[in-house]
Amino acid sequence: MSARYGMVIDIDRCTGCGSCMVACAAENNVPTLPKATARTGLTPMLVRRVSNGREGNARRESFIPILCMHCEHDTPCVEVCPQQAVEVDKATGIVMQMPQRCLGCRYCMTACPYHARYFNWWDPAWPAGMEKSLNPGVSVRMRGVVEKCNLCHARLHAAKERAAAAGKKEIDPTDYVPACVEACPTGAIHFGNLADSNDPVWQEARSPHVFRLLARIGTEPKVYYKSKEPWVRALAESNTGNEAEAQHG
Amino acid sequence: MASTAFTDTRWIARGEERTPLPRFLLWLAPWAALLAVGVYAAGLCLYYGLNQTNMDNRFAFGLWIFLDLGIIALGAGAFFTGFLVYILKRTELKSILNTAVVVGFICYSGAVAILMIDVGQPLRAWFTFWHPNTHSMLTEVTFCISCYLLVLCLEYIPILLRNRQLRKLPSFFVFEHQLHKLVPVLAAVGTLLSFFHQGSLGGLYGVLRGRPFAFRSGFLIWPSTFFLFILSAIASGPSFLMLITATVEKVTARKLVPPELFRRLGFISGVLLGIYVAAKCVDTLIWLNITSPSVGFAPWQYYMHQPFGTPILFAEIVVFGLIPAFLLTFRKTAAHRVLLLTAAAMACGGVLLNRFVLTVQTLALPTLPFDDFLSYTPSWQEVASFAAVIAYGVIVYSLSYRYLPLFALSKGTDSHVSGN
Amino acid sequence: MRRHRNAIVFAFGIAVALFAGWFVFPRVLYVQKQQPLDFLHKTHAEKSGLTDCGECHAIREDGTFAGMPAMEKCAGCHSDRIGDTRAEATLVNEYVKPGHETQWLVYSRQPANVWFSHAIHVKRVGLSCEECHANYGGSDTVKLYQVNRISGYSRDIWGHSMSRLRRAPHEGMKMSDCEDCHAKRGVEVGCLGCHE
Amino acid sequence: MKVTRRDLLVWSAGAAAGLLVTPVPWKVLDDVSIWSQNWPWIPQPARVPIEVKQSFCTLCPNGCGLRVRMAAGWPVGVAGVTMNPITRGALCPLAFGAHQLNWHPRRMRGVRYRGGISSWPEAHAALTKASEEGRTVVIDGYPGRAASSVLEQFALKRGGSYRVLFGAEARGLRPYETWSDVPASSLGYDLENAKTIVSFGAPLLDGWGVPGRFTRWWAERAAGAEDPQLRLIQIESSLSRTAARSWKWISIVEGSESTLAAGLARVLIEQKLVPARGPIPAVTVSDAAKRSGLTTDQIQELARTIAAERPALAISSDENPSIAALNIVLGSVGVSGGIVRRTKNDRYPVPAEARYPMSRKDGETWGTPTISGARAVVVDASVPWDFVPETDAEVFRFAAWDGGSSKADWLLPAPGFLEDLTDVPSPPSAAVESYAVAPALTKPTVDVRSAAQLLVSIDSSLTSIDNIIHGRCAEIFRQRAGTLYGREIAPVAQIASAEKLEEQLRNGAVWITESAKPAALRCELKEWPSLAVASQDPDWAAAWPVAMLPPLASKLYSESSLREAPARRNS
Repeated sequence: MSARYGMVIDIDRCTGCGSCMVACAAENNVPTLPKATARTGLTPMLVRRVSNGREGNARRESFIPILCMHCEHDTPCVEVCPQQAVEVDKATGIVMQMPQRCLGCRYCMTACPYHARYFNWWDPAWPAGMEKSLNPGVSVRMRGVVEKCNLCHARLHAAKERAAAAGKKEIDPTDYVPACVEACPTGAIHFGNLADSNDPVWQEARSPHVFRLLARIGTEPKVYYKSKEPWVRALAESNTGNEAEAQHG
Repeated sequence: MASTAFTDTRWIARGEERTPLPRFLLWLAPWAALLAVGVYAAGLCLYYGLNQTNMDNRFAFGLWIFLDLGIIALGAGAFFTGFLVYILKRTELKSILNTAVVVGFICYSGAVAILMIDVGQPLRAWFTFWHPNTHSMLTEVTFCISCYLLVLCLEYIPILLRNRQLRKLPSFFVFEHQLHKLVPVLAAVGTLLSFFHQGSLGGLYGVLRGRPFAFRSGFLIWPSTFFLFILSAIASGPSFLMLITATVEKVTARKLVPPELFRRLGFISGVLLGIYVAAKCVDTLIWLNITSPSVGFAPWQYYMHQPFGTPILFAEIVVFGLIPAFLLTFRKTAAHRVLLLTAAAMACGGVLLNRFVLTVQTLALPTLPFDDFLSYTPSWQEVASFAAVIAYGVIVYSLSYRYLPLFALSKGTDSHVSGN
Repeated sequence: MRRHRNAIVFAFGIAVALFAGWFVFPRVLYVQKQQPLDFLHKTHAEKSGLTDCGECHAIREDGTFAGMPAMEKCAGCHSDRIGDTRAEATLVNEYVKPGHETQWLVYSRQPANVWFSHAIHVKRVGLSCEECHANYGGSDTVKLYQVNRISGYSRDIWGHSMSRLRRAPHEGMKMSDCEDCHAKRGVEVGCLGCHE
Repeated sequence: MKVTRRDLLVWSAGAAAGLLVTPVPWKVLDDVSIWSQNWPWIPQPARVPIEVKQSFCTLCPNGCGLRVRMAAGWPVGVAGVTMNPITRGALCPLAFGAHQLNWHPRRMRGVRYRGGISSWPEAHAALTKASEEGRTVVIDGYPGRAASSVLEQFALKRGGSYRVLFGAEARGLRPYETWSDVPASSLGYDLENAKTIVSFGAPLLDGWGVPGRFTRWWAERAAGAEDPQLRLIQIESSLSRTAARSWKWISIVEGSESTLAAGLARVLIEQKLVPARGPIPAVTVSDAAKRSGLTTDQIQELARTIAAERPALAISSDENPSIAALNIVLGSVGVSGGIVRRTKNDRYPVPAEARYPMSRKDGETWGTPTISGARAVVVDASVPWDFVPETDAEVFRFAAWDGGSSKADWLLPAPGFLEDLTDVPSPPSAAVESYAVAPALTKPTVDVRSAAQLLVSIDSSLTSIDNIIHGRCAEIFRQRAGTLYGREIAPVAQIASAEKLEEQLRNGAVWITESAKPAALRCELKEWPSLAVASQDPDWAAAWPVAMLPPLASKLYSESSLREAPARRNS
């Protein structure tokens, strides 16, 4: 019963096209207005560009999609929230953010080392009529609260409901796929149950070239990354950023 | 009739001389204007949301949190003086007690007001009391600060009721008298609450596992910053009271407290600051050599981004720590009023610097290997709200000084303070 | 009298507050609204034999709940006037014939951020409709619909009792009511188990 | 009895104390919090069931298969169709937000004439009058559709001309058309069978061709591998996203692509790395080195790398004869893994009345073509907004979105995303022929007409789009070739009737022919072509004919430094 949903993201396959970002925003009713900046926008899924810091033909660049890592252990944001607006779901391992409970203190944002949490600085708004294009499964968040990736929870709801209607207790795994996973044109994002040794993602998370960001902090993120390029792994494990000139993404 | 309209002598304590009302109003006017601008700015933030500030997703805490941490540290003088007077029976500090309560009240109410603007959904802030997450340092802070603010109100009311006119109401007089008996209890409760929230404010950052710059190992559930914050707050509190009193003495050109009181406060401040500096050094060494490297962060990388180089650490520990500690503690330097006050100012500055480093530098430093070092400049709305708290403090203090017997004890006209 | 004047005035203050709080306040807080049609569940159950709630309030194939039936369903029988009540005339003339949908006021309407699956509760767990909705299907009156001026919720979410102390078992659909039932049954769902 | 101030105070104290044991403070506190969770000015999605429908994206000529989630008749989400053999479920980033385009603030909401407000009847009358008075030129940006056929019929009937504006992928094929007499619209890139792909600045991983086709292929065969099965060599002045993810990135001086291609050809021939084919370029290796900023060693090394694993296919970012000639030297034209002919017909395989491509007149550039001697110019909505012909004629510009200032006399609101029925011919870069029908899934949010619809209403003797689609479906059935990818995969030969085929096609199925016969393309090149090239559009979204990016896309691009939203298309 108890699943541990997680991802393995193949960085080598990511071309930085941003399909996952747009699909995520559309799925989760991220408002199109007002225009924000790289520091105030709502990007539960954010592809960042990194480089090996060299110049000329020796330069290599990669793209690293950053989303909530769904930390399993000592989850930084869960511990700090004063009013239980964040929790690690027992049944799925998803780190859940509840905008309706949130008071917008932003303590969780300072706690998250991945910068995967976003604050609604503005009232959400759409050009006239565009509210008809909102995804019915996801409620719109109000201004003044924190939001982040909930692993497309509306899709999990729909899958549960379909399973219940069909008289099944468990959801069909193929029925629950987050929007970013579905959107990736190169199939770089693999999603699955990390607690199920039959799941391909379980296997993949244990394959070579797999790493996690800031693994040494000890929060056991459930989003894994994979790259065959040594400089990408070196950069991710350096924690210092000095070996590679970092590009803000 | 016309002459009484411009005077308020019947509200001023008997035997006290105060500047004429028009002059007093003139003094208040700029502060009131500043307060009005700040209230307008705060209104903008409440009405339009926090997009009025320059905070952002990475710099989720800004000027306001620094302000909160700073003034709550400086406001620690209130509980600590109460603790010294009522629990440790250091009665020689009584004359500063009323000022301590007023300053504490100002600092805490100002901090709570700013917090209410700082949260995105103030209407739902009470959820913390209804659905508290007991593991969160912020819950601890919220509970303790709210309760302590209540305590401060209760401590402030007796002072308020000693106003010449209000005393005339017999029931108020009785009320005040009864309340006064409570004061030692309040002081004890306040001390307990304050120890906790001063500590929790430190813990607020110390528990941030994801921010190795702030993260500290500690004792049981409390990171070391928990204890360092208590120490630094009680070390700077008396210094801040001293500074306030000295400023009031300067502005009013009066001697309000006996000079040996300053030396007493300075000595307390100095000794505690010394202990704090020692503890801070040990903590820094443990953090740089054990805590931080164990999660893969080399200490030097915290100080490679200007202007947050090692000089800031040096300034925090030596310039604004060790030096004022010496100046405040040693009889020779402490006897010199200018040196004493300078040292007190440095001690307060040191605590503010510490709070600044913990709030701002923590957020500015990168955590992911491909992060940037960020900077942030507060918007005018943030600055104005900040300034409004200072203006509010000046106004409340000025009014209290004018109409309430803040330093009455020194003149021997008050008999209630010790509760008999 | 003079000696107790303060106490009397104080008590008077309390009395006024109590009256205002318990009797005036609910009347100010809630606005009564009229349902578009006088629909009687009992009549339909008796006359047309529609006894299964799911006949009109269906769960769709994908598990979503259809809620109020479409006018199409009503038109199945009411294509022309069956009785001679005013409501019947309204139904046929204003809804069935022009093909307009009825804007029912839903007593148990939850806000947009709540995700409640009838399929899970009814189909998988096997709860009866009455468990939460009481026997409204057997009612022969149109229940009064009251809306909270501040929150915009139906009064049935809080329950009719202002104190929430002496309310019927089915009364109230606040989050705490869901939680109580879940706790009673040992069901553990996270926040997003019921929120979207 | 006199009520004193003190009484009031005591009464208030009593009332305050009493109020605490009434619901008032607590209920108000609760309700106010609930109010803050349901602010009435924040829109919430409708409570309606979701229906999933299939269609195709017609915002650019790649025609990707879409799975559209619909609620209350409006699209609420877009995803790819995994069954579609061309895209294999992939879409470009813009598609995922395209369902919001119809409410874009810059949606054309009404007919405008020279800056003023006008109406459809007036536009109808004006075009009728103009087309009767003189020649009418019709410009199409998405040839091969049923609508294109209508546009061409109209132009030819009125003694005018029908012209086509091609995208970068098709323009890259134009040199082969000149050398082989096979129209560029019948040619394609056989990416799947190439072992080495040398891209001269073509954004292969960034919006070139059908988005899903190459990126998926590359991800499976090349991504991250030290020695990939598909070697992607990117020759580009800057580290583009394609360059960043390529197997090898060769940084050269901007604009030296054609010289470098000639230099590479020279090395290949002189060092006998390939069998001698085609002419020898005049450019020497040292010329190429000087021009491109590489060393002669680097060029020779590059030539050897290219020749090592063949078929090796060179792809230009725009029309570039020198790069096309390099393909001839490499033997990559008319072979599997090279430039192939996707159909043996030089016309559309099913009845296509349109004859294309239109030829570009000498000296005419794509940016500012001149059209002289015409009375009216009709510009279809598929033509990029910034394509403005220089003409004295009355210009009728159809567009769904207003891209800014325009010299057109008439601005006519065209159907937006999924608002009208259209068919989807083979994508311009495809190696195999395909056909699909994109049903309209949603009603227009404003009063719109497509150019073809207006022309049919002017001249009722024109075949309607619906009828052309019907005819094309019948023709596919008649030929009994290819496979239909619908709910299941079925060879056309196994489909019972033309009606069944048409029904499936109209519900989102796609028809694909068998793979092309490469031998059917033979190019003859006497001498090395000119090194001059048309200026390139550096804008990554140049292939995007729509004036507007989907709001979420433009917003997210500005909120991340992932890629700059093109300034002129920024909403």
